[in-house]
Amino acid sequence: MSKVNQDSTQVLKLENITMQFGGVVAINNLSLEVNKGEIVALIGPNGAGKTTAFNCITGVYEPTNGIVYFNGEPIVVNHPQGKMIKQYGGINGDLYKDRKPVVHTPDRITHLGIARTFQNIRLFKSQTAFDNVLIGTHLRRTSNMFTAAFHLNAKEEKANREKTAELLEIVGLADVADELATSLPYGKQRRLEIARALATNPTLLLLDEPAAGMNPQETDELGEFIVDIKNRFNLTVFMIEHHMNLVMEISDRIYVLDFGKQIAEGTPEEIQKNPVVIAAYLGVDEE
Amino acid sequence: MNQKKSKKPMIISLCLIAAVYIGVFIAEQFIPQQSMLFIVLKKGAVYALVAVSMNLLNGFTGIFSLGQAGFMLVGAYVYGIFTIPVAERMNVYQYFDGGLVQFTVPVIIAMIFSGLAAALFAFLIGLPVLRLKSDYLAIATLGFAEIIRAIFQWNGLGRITNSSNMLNMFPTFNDFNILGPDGKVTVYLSTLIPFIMAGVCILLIVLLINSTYGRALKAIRDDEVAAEAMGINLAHHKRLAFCVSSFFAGVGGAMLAMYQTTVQAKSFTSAMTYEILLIVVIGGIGSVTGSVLSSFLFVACSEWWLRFLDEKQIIGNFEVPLLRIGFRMVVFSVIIMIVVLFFRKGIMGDKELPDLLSRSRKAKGRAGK
Amino acid sequence: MWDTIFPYLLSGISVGGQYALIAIGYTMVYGILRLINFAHGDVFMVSAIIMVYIMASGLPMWICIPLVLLITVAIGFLIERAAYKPLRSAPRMSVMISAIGVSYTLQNLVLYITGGLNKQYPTIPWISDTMQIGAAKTKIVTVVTPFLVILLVVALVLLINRTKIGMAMRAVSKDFETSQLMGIKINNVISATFIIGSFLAGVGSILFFTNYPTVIQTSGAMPGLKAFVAAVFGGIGSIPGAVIGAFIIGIMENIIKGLDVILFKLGVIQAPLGLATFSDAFTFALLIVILVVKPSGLFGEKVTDKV
Amino acid sequence: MKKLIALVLAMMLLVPALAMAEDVVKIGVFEPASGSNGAGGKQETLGVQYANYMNPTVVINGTEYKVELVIADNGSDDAKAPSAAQNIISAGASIALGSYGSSVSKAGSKTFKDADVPVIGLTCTNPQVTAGNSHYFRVCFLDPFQGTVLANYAFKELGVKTAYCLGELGNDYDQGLINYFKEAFEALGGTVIAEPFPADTQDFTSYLNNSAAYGAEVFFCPVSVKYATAIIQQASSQGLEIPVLGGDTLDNNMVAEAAKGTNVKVIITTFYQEGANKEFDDGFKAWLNANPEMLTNNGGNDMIAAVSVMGYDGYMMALAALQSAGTTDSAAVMAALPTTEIDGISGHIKFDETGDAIRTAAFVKKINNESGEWEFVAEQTVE
Repeated sequence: MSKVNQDSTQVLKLENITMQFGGVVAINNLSLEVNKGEIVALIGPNGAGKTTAFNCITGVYEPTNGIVYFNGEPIVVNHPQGKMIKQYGGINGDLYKDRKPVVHTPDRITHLGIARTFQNIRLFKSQTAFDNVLIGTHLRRTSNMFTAAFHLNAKEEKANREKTAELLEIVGLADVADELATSLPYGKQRRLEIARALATNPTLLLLDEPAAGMNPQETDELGEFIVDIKNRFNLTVFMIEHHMNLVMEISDRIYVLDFGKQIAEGTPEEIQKNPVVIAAYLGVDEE
Repeated sequence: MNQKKSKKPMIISLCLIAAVYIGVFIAEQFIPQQSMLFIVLKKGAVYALVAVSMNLLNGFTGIFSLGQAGFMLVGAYVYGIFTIPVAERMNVYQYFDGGLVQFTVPVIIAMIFSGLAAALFAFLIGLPVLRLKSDYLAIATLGFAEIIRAIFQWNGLGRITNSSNMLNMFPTFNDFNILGPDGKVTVYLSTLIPFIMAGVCILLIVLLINSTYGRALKAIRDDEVAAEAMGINLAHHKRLAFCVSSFFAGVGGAMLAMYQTTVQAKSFTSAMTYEILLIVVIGGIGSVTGSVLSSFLFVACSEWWLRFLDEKQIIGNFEVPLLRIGFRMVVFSVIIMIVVLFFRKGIMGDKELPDLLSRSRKAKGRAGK
Repeated sequence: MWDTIFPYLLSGISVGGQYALIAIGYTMVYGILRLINFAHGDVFMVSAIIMVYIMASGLPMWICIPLVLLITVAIGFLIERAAYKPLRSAPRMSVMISAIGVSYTLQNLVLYITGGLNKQYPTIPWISDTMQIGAAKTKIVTVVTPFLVILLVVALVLLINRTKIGMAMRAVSKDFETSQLMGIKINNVISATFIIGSFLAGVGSILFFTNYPTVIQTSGAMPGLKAFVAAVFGGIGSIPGAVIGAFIIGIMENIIKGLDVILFKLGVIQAPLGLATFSDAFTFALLIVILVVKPSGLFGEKVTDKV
Repeated sequence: MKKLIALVLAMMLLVPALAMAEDVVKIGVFEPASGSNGAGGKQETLGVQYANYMNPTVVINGTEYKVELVIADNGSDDAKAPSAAQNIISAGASIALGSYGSSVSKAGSKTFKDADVPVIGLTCTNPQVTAGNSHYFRVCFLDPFQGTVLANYAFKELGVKTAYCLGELGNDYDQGLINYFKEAFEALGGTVIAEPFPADTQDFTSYLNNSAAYGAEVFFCPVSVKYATAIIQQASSQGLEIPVLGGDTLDNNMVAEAAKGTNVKVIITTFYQEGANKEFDDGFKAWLNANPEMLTNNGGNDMIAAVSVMGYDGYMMALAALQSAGTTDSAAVMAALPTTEIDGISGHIKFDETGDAIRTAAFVKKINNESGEWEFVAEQTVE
């Protein structure tokens, strides 16, 4: 972090984020914060807009309205424009009118220190586990095309390879480093995605359903693993998850989303007791 | 960890390549120059470079570009414009009072100019085009190649490009032969030099592919969204691949000019791009070795080994049916369709020469180092 | 002034109508398979070659024309079955390469059959006759083309909106996988698309080569590319878009060819600039402009990728 | 993979046998059989084949040699020219003939030069083909000559003042001839408007409109057969009233066929007029009619194209050069060529110092719109 703001503990802040696809409102006026060192979970039934929120944070989508701050700096600012002005049904449409829209591309945002994993695993399929992680180190390079091609960056390359080996060791994939990424079992692919995200040196890690498709034992291990890497790399973690046991066990705070709207916020205990959440969510879900 | 294991195949591959070069040199000294072998080797070397440069885009970056002929055209023209001897310019630019350019530069410099000019065109074209998705990009690059062709043929630029007329009289491969005092050739280099030129360029491409940039390009090919999430700037890297590929296509164009001994914009059509694309496909999309091998195979088949299909053949008293002009190309296209449909991986898939020689597939992970 | 421009407009409308018939094939195939069928222009050319040979056999005209259309349709159908169907699950690039391969094969096959010589397209009575419109003289086919195109397009739109197969086509182009799950026989729909596309290319081929009666193996390449550009221009997947795009491109192209004259007559330039050099390139410049400014074309729908 | 490498290596070692039977001499035929000039190239090849049929052997230095033709298709494409030329060279030809189309001739030129194989150009009329080349000779007249003849004919005989010229982009023949026509025509006091059209154009209607809009009185299009037929047909349907003027490429039965039954006046210059040598005409026609394949290559009928005559004369010239060289060695043949002379079907042929045949006359012909045949108009000379 180069700049320290007055509220240095607030790593991520969403302000009045609305995402509208044509007539469909995927996220409706969502505001939330994630503080330094926390593990925060975003939960909600399928189709509640959780992944869309991630996509707005990481610059994949331009939100229709609202601001995303990272370490106090606005990284995404937008307000309804063009034909969205007519279609927009949000309540804070005029709130950011006078602000210039800024939407960083996903790679810029990763540069700033936000790394993510994907709900439907997106590994580089033709490459080995090792290379998948190694690619994550590319953005912090100091070499240019020529120095890289002529191997004048040998020192950096060596350091990156060592770092990659270390990361694979940490996620427990050192033995399969030379396997093709897509030939790994599901659980290992998820860990590999995390290792790859870590290779970009993030300060904030966004995990999109890291436990999807895992059995209870694997899920337990994953929980420990997330806490472990959080401490080891001094991270802040923001995750989407359906496994309630995992969420309740490791989260410091939880946000609940339903039909694009935030319906509750609080510690795991508060959420468990919250009647709105129980009605809208826990009652429906089989978990 | 297993870095030592991967060294050996590398060394064997390098030895094999060195052996090929020595073989070419020896062959050139002893086999009569009239042999079709040399035409095949020269043209094959040119096509190998162009195919590898196309593979860098289509195979390694996943950008389906069909602009190759356009960039080759730029390269070929720039080479011609800068190397036609001043004394010959009056003759070549006969309708344009000898043209505007009235100096020459050494061949190597002209080739670098060729590459740079092609890269510059690529940069300008890339600005609008690279944002497009796969097939739109293909058709847009194809269109650009046609536009470039029209620009170079335009009368208004005649004093530079000689309009649509031919450029010739510039140094060709045969001018690399070393002549004795009596004007007779003492050392033949007309095949070795193109091999070296193409070899150096392909080596540069291979080095780039094996660097951190190459990995980034492959990441883009595999999954753009994930690559971008890993902090890889798509626009920057795509542009880079596009310009580098075009640079070498431009150099390849200059070499094609040397091979052909003449340059004329009308021969750089989309058919040429398709031909190169098919070479890449036959060799294996994503394999440099494959592109090189299939270039030589393709050229040898089309120019030499299958030529007999175009002529009447009489074995004993039996006249082989079907053989006449055009049959060669029919056979050829059928072979290509079979490869495209049933052997989609081509000759090499995405493997390289060292991978073939190393026993364990695992060595691949770090073969680059 | 009008007298100067009119002949170019006339040529443009005629050639535009012929491009339109090819463009529909492109746009329909793209709408369903997301494939640029590079071989479509060559089907158009092959249709003309078949006409040349069938007419030479001495059959009467009223048998020849339906027969040629039938064979053209069969070729379109076979190409899809042989070269695209096996690659249904392959990456898009493979299918496109296969399309280029088919195009290459068709051209070489025709080269072999004709011996590389250009063939004279047979004269079809009535539409080949010359007529006078205002100051310009032209073949009747020039005038007939736009009307025939509109008639065929109306019929096609009715087919797509009113029939069961039309509904299936619309469903498949919206969502390939889901419509498969809904029990639509995807292969039949795709075949139907190729059949319609080839049929229209066959009709286009008759009109085009009646006007420009020289057929050679490369005859289909340029009209094919231009028709594709027209399809993109109008918004790929949209049939009225393709037709309007084709007319615009046909007219613009001919105006460019005559631009020197028009400027000359207006006194803007003293000597020709050789702008006709750019008559083909202009089409592509237009394509790139439209792709950059409005990638979905005039009437296309915007698609967002799901992450 | 190993098998493949083995195969490649085996093929590479298969260098074509260069040693040939004692008593065979080979003559290369470097002609297009496909592409835009395929039709003309085939007719030119026919002339050579007929000459070979009539004169299958040659006596060189007391030994009788069988003459074998090595026919290589250059596809009317500059990019294919070097390998086609190399094909002829590697077959061991002592001399080569060709090509139809000046561009390809130039494109193949260097390959022949580097191998010391002389070439006799048959109908490539662009001056650059032979200029500065000691190995390239030519039996036909040149474009500056032909262009002047055409300009004079148009200005003086047809009495026109404005000419519209249309040539294919990137075709040296078209552009060269138009250029010389323009020089001569403007020197006479006429006005010339020249436009190019891109390769593979099929729609010429707009160019025809252009010619009318410019007020041209003659439409000069020295283009390949493929384009010429299209232009004439479209000219007919658009009711073009001015005459179409062309060079030697239009001297083709397909062009005549296209103009048959129309009102388009077509006037051209060429090398030979059917009927000038009855013995040759009858022999050639009989030979064509006896070979269905040859007849097809000639465009389906037995009309004699001037390029076939040039092919015949070129072949005879090659034989004469072989005889005077007294050996089949290509370098010796090249040395003998400048002093070789023959009395060909198209007249006496003798080379000047650049290697061009000295010609002072061209035939002007026009198409009879009713019969679809060429008619002799005049023999035009320029001093």
